[in-house]
Amino acid sequence: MDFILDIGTWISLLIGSFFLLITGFGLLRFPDLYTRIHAGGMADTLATAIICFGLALQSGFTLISVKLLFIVIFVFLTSPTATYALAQAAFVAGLKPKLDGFGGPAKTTSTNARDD
Amino acid sequence: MEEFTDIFLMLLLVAGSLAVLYVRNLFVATMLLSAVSFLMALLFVTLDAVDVAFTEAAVGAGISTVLYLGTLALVGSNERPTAKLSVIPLLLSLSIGGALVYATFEMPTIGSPDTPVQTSNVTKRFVEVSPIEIGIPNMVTSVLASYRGFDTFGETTVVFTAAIGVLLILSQKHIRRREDDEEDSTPRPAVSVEKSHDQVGSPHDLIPHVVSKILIPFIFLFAFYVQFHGDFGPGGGFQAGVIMAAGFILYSLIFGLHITKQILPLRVVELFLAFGVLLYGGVGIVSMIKGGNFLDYNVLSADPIAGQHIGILLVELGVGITVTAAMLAIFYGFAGRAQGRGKDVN
Amino acid sequence: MFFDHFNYWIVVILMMIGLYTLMSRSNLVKKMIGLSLFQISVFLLYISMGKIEGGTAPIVSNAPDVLYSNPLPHVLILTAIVVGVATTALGLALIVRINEAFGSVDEEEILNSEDSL
Amino acid sequence: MTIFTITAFAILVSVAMALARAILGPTAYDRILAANAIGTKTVLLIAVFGFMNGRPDFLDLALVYSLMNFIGTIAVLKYFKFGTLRGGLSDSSDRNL
Repeated sequence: MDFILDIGTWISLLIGSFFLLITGFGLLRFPDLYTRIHAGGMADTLATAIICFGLALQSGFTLISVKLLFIVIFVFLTSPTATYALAQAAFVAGLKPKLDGFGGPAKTTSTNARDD
Repeated sequence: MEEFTDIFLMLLLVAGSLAVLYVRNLFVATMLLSAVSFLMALLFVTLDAVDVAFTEAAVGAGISTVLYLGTLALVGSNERPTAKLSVIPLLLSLSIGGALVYATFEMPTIGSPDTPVQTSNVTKRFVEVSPIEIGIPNMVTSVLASYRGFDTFGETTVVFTAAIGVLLILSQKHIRRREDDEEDSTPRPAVSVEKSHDQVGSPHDLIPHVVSKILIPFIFLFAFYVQFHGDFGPGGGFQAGVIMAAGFILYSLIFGLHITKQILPLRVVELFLAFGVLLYGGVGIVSMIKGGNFLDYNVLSADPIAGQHIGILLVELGVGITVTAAMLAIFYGFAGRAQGRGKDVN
Repeated sequence: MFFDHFNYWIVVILMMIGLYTLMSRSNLVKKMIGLSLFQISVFLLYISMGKIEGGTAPIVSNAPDVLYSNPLPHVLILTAIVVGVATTALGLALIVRINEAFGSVDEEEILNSEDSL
Repeated sequence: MTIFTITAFAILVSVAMALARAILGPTAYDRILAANAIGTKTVLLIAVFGFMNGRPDFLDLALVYSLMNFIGTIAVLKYFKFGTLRGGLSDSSDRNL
């Protein structure tokens, strides 16, 4: 039984790490803010859920796994909200998405959104 | 293996601090400082200081970011570029740093068990005797509230005084030094206010509203948990106070300062500010009346350990109330200051 | 061993960055940020000293033969962090007032306007 | 080399990449996003560190981190949208004051 749980932890932590690395690459390599938000907001949340699931397998039904559940719920609520508010604020401020190949001009920054 | 994570973290820390030094936009510097603070708290976790990491996360990454933003909203976020490389400060800090690095070679190895810090009798007492003598598993709490109760009383008073100072400085009416200085030379915040007016009341803010409404009760519940669970795990009055204040600050950010002030007027905050310190001092006075020394909790009950529990509970409660009120008072001061510059707000 | 004193060097480097920011930048808010960096380096110094190899956080655990890190530096720094943010707030409040009185938060500009009066 | 160490390194590498994005910018929103991402990864790293050291009962810390991360992000966005921390996020009733 322990062996199966260990295997489960290995698999879920490895998948979670994979998603985290994808997040990092996405943050670095995507062309503009709106695509980067997908990396920073969505992949992160998924990785949190998967890794916490893997850790909960190790702790069993204790207070620890309840706390892990709370963390997942909390991140699940706040991280998308924060990135949503970010995207909305950026859009309102006039930051245009990069639309290569879709007819729109490839304009990434407006005058007042750039900070330096 | 674990030390490599430490080293990696410390290198990230240095990179972040250098970036803080070089960016010209103060807003960006604040963001980077908050990231540096997160990394520092992480480093505290790896160095076994969970209580400190708790505090640093709540204070450094949360409250102080909000405070810097409150300041930048009032003074503008552009730093005037300095024309020349400052040679004398560079030489001075390099020479001081060089001397200190030279001195570190005489320092004991990190983590070795035979350093004076680890072998001192005080440490032995705290680590070996305190769980029996005080009866509390978290040694940090027992040292903080019982052995070093005087010191913590002093720190609480400093927080109290600082909050009073901020209120005194920022509650004054706006005075210009020169009457002829008509136009406001302060740089505006990054987004012009007129722009945001078009979007005021947009239904897209519904999501942060609803999510915060769901979260805020749990934040308060969590603050109480941290306050009263501080004897058994990381936590205590300082952390709980900051979390409690953070709940109110979130409420204020989402629903507006004036509504928060209707719920918790500044007058009430000031009362709580004083009440916490008085509660702390009162425990000391009661223990003197009962025949012990100032802040000697043993006499508070027939059983010394029960007495210690009562004393620590009350003292931590006093700290928590003062810290909550102090952080809120400081936030009110900064966030409410914009009233002095009416034309900039609307 | 090369890494025996690594924490101390990082502390010194952070302290130098903070000190240099404090001395070379004329913007007062930036000076406060430099002061915060300086503060953080001191925190790290204390906490590094309390660490013990193979130790664990100073909260009693049921496992046998546990080695606890020193709780005293943790207590000192815990209170120092909260006091630090309170004093930072005081400094920032003074900066806000200076900005209202002089219309600038730049040290040199303020000194120049003092001279011209 | 346990699975926890591997995960910790993966998280650290992605923190480094997020820090690079925070330093590179180019817009302020990118930096906010990067700082927020660093916060989320920190939460995970604390959870993993707890299991790595065999004392996983410090998960309260991770909760505080995610909470502060959220508040910090909301504060920054509010500063950016309105230039002040005073009014509500979506109403303009502070004009009445």
